[in-house]
Amino acid sequence: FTIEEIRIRGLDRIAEGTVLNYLPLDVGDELDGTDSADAVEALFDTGFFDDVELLRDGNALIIQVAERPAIARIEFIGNDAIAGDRLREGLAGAGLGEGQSFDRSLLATIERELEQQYFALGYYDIDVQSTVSPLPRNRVGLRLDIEEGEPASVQPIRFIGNRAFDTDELRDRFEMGPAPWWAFLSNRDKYSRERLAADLERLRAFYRDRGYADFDIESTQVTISPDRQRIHVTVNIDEGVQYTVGDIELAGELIYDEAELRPLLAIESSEIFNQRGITRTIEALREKLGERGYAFARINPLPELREADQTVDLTFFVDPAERVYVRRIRISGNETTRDDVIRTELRQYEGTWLSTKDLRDSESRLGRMGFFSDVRIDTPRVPGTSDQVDVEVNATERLSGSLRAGVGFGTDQGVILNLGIQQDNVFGTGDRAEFVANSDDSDTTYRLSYLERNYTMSGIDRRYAVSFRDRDADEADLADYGLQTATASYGYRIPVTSNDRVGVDVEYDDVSLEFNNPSNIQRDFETRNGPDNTVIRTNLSWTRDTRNTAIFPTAGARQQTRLEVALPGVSDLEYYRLSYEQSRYVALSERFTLVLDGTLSYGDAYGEGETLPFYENFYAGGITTVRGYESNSLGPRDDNDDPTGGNLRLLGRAEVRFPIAEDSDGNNLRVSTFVDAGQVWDRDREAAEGPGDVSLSDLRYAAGLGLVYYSPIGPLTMSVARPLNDEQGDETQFFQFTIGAFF
Amino acid sequence: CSARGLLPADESVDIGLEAPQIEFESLFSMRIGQSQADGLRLRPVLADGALYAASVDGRVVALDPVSGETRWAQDLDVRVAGALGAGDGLLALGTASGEVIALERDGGAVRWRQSLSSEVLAPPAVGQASVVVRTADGHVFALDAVTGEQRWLYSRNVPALTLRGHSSPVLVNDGVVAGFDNGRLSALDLATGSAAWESTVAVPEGRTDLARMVDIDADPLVDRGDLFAGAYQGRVAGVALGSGEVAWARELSVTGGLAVDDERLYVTDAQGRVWALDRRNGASVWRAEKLRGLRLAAPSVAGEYLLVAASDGSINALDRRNGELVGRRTVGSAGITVKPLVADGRVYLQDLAGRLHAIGINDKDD
Amino acid sequence: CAQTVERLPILYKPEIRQGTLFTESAVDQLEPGMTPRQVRFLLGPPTIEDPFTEGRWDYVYEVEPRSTDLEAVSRRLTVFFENGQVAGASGAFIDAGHPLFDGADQARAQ
Amino acid sequence: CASNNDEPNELRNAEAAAIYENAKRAMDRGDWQTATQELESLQAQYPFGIHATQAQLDIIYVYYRSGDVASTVAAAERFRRINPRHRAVPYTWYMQGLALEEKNEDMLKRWVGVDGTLRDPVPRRQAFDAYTTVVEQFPESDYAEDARTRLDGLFADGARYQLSVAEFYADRRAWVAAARRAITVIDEFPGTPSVAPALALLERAYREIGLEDLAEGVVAARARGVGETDPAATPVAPSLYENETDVVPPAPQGGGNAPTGAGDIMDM
Repeated sequence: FTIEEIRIRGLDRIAEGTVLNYLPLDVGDELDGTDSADAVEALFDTGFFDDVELLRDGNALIIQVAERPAIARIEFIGNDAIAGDRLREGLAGAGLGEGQSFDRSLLATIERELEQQYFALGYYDIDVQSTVSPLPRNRVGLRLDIEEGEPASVQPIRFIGNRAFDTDELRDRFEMGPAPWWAFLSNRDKYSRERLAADLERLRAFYRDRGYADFDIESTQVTISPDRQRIHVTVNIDEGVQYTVGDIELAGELIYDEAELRPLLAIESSEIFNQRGITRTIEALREKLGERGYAFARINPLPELREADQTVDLTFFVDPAERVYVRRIRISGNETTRDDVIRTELRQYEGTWLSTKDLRDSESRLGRMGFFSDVRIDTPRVPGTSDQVDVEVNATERLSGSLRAGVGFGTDQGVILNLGIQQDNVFGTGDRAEFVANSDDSDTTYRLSYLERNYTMSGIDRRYAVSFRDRDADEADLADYGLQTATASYGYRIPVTSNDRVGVDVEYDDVSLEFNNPSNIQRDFETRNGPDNTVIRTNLSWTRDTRNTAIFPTAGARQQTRLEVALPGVSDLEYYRLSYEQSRYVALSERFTLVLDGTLSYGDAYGEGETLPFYENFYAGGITTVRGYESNSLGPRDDNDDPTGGNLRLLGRAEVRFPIAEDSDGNNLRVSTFVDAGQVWDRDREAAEGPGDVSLSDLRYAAGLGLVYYSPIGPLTMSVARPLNDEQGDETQFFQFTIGAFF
Repeated sequence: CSARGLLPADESVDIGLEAPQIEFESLFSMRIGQSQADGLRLRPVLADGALYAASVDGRVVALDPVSGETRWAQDLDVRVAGALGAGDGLLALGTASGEVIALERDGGAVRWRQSLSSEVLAPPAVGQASVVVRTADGHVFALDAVTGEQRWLYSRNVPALTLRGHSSPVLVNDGVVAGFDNGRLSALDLATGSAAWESTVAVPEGRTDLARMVDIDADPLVDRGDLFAGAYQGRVAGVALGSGEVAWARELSVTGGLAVDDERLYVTDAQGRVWALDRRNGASVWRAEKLRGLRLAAPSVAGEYLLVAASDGSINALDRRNGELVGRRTVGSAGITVKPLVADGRVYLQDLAGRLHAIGINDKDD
Repeated sequence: CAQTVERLPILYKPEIRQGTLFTESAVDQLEPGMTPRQVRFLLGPPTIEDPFTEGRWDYVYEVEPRSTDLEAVSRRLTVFFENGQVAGASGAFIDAGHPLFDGADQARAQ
Repeated sequence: CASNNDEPNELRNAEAAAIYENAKRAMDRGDWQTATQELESLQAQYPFGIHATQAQLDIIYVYYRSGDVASTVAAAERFRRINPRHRAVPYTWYMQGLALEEKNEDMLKRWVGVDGTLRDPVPRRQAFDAYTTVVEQFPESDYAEDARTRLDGLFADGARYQLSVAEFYADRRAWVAAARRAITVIDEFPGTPSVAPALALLERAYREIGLEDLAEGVVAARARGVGETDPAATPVAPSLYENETDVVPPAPQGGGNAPTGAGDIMDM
């Protein structure tokens, strides 16, 4: 019959409109057997109803439904290992949550979901009881009583058949195993199949790297004690014999001639067979081929084992596949940064063959710009072609600019009031603009600086800065004098190789001093040069930067040699300052990075000046140089026992840095254990007290824990350090930190 | 339902005992060696008039069964995991590093040693000129008793997660029956190792690896043509030794073990209950709940009593007819996990602390 | 004074590499009647497909060493198709001996 | 379970209506924060009531006005999933397009005249797809007209982006890359104002590469009128910079269900 009207009965919470939406029938349709079956099925699919019936009243279609109750609330009792809302998230993940329609079959899925979450933490002994209580308005409340029991912990791993290496050495290869007492947070002793698989892989690599070419894990047994408290893992291995490398061949289409590829081999004949050498060789060969556009080259090593004399002959078969060309370079994710600012840093052009080396250089160059939190370059194939790819550069921008006004506190600088507008990426042009007003106990500085990136097409940057500084030295525990300096500088940064840059700047410096109770050093400076001096300095710097990113780099190094010379004739004072700085980053593992910093600075007068002006002295001590010692407190002191700094400074720092939080916040926070060293000497002035001649034994050392956090309101640095060889008279400082200030 | 874990071994349960009918009297008790971890199976054996026992740190002793006086002692530099099997004039033990060692019964000299593929966590079966050893990776090795040469190897795959420990093979005439971790039994020809039959005691059910564990860790029992076996979280079954056909089976989770007399099969289950079933059809005769919550070792029949050792270091006697607890004594501080060895009125127990106890049973009323 | 700095020798300018690297040996195997797919497999993807001319692929390979010590290269090759097959070619490595060498095409290519 | 359904239907509707009222008032006040909370709580407590559908519709508008692009898109998709044949579906596509189009724009950038088209092209391409759905699947909806003009605007923006990349390569004398990008503008963005400069750039690139005959071809093409854009054809794309966003119509009130639905949703 044709439907003239549709009426729905039994609706309680669900709106009629919603039901009509899902109903495949409309007023005026012809209704026959199959349609009604589809209608019923469609309504059941919505999951809202326990029962659906189609009735006929004349030409009206009556739809009789029995609504399923909705879950009003879910309560967890007895869950201490996993918080309630984490459990709720898990359930929501499986499509169960408040507001969902409820039916008996859901109970089993709810219990299974909870068990999964607990098994993941090693609680194999869990028991879940669920009770359903009806609530008004056709809703139900769900109560889940959880008895967690004890988590099962993994016992020391057992190895059978290990003759070449003893069990402890093999256990070190495993991440899973009994947790040492101090690692109370770690879940090392929780069993997980993936982790065991990864451990077994590491074991294979361990043996394969030590010549056991046909090492084999025969079987692994995972057993649990009846009281489910202990998990035992037994690994049965057959070590086989230790192989040395026989002769090595290069076969297939080499693209280069063999002589050029031989040096890339990371494994030689008669060396102990090792997988790492083979993998590194493959990497090196792939990169070499990538430089000629063979981005999809395949290198497979074909080992032939000769049991008789325990040697392995290796043939590296090279299949370059086709040379691959770049159709288009697509840049995305750059909400503020202009497209060309990113494209300039890319060494790869469109329309030519893809060089993997260029892509890698481009990735670290973008990383070093400092205003991207993550740069990813992928090369998807152009659909329908085997020789063309697009290069997709996805750069996620970091909060590169910050309008910062606030109060900071630094143990070195006391209360810091600062107002700073700093934008690393001014309107996406890549330029860096900075206006800072910063005052603390001892210093008030105003600085305005601008760096124009890619001022010329070939990548020369231009920079200029104006700053005014008023220092009351006494407040900074230095000698008792006041210093006002006004400086202006203008210059260029010129790329001289792909990683090296030369900086050339001219700086005008106007210094005026007033002495309240000058020490002998200041007195004789004033007698010779008077309180006010102007200097025109040229600053030359050579910087080589191969870091893979600016924020917490894990590879590469940054070195800078810097020479500041006051130009004779036009400057009242004639002196120069020379410094060499280097920081090197070595990735110990994905999480741990070793940072080695070193600085050597020397300054002296030339011409008829005798010494480096005292206010240009180098200082050491404090959070930016040698932690654990009071700011600027190291080195010689003047007659009223204030540190004077010196004209020779040596600093060193070794740090192991690692993130503690895995979550997103993890990548702008690092904790580190460090050893700092440093000292300042005054070569030519007869200091009242302090190390006259330079000897490394004067170096002061300190060790401790540090923290660096790029918080939204600015960089926060903190450190606790214990001086190791402080001597009488050194002012040490255990806890130092700065927040919201520039360092 | 996920079987609840048992109480940890050290927690003792106070068991109300009305009028004890029998007295346990300690005859002698001595330390063999260091205490051992749970999950290993070190039990004493009696062979032609001498009592032999081994400890986890590799010390093997031969004692006078009555006085406990040491006849000889031998120190092997191994971690013993499954001991002792005795037969054909030799003793056999298995180590944690996958080795089997055979010693001469008189004097204890090492006859031969053989490395196998994995840990040996239960005593080898010795007899009919063979030493049959089960290893933790699901293999069964048959070695020649005289030379230790490997005659054959039979293996079954091991599920992803199994219960710690495994059962010992049981020698029958020119054959051996072995229980595996996948809940199945295999009967193997002693000469060739080929499987005469394979039968299923329990089938893994449930969603998680944990719920699907059905290890046959309790030693199967052969008695007059009948074979009995029990699986964890599975069933207890009566099987025809000849054909492997399952005569009867009952839902029961077995971690302790089995004992049998002419009418009844006694089982200690995972919850610490002791069952008596009619050996012909598995019908339950009685069930003792008194020791519930303790982890019970395999029971032994001694006269009219059924002796059950428990994880609280106690030996308990139940009346075989009705399961009444008639005697109880705490033997040592450490738990006992192996079947009591009963011989002419004396009971020998080895506890986890590496001590051997000999107990006499005297009936109150005779 | 940036312009003066621009010309300083020490200023590093990376090389510019453009177009499809086609080799003499590949061009030698070019013969009439080949399909576009075969040409592409032989020489690589065409550098320029002019929107206003049909049946013509232009290959360009250009290397400008600038501050690097690579040797400069500048190669042109034009391939003509008629109803889906190679009909002629002109430019690099197409000398008299080449089957596709045809005076007229040379003229058209100039 | 025995649902003791004593509360009459109307009482519950009244509660839902009350919450919906303060949501409406908050929207009128432009207080998007409270409006969002009210609408979200309405959907949670009365997930299937009459107001729920209306709330799901209004929340798209509220998210858009509060500038939360991701939530606007999510809310639009959720509405279409729950009410696949609802009368307001074209509206949800239109709002999705609007939110994506203005993804990287904000007052500061606009005030300084930062040209959004030289930035991340991906959101604008998604907006283009959303508007295309409105124009192709709901041609007679009252948003199709405005969507069509915005399509042209985005099309022209896309062309300008490609042209800027071509000019980038030309500035660096990478003539092959410049030529290829110019060809992209000509092939894929016909009729846009960027075609003319692209032709000039292509001609220069051909000459620099030494393909004189192709350069002549370009000159001939220009003579044939390729690249001329008759002002009538391309409507002045209502570039986003001038007009205020309140030109955007709020969610259709009482956006009842599919045209054939029985009666309007609100007076159920």
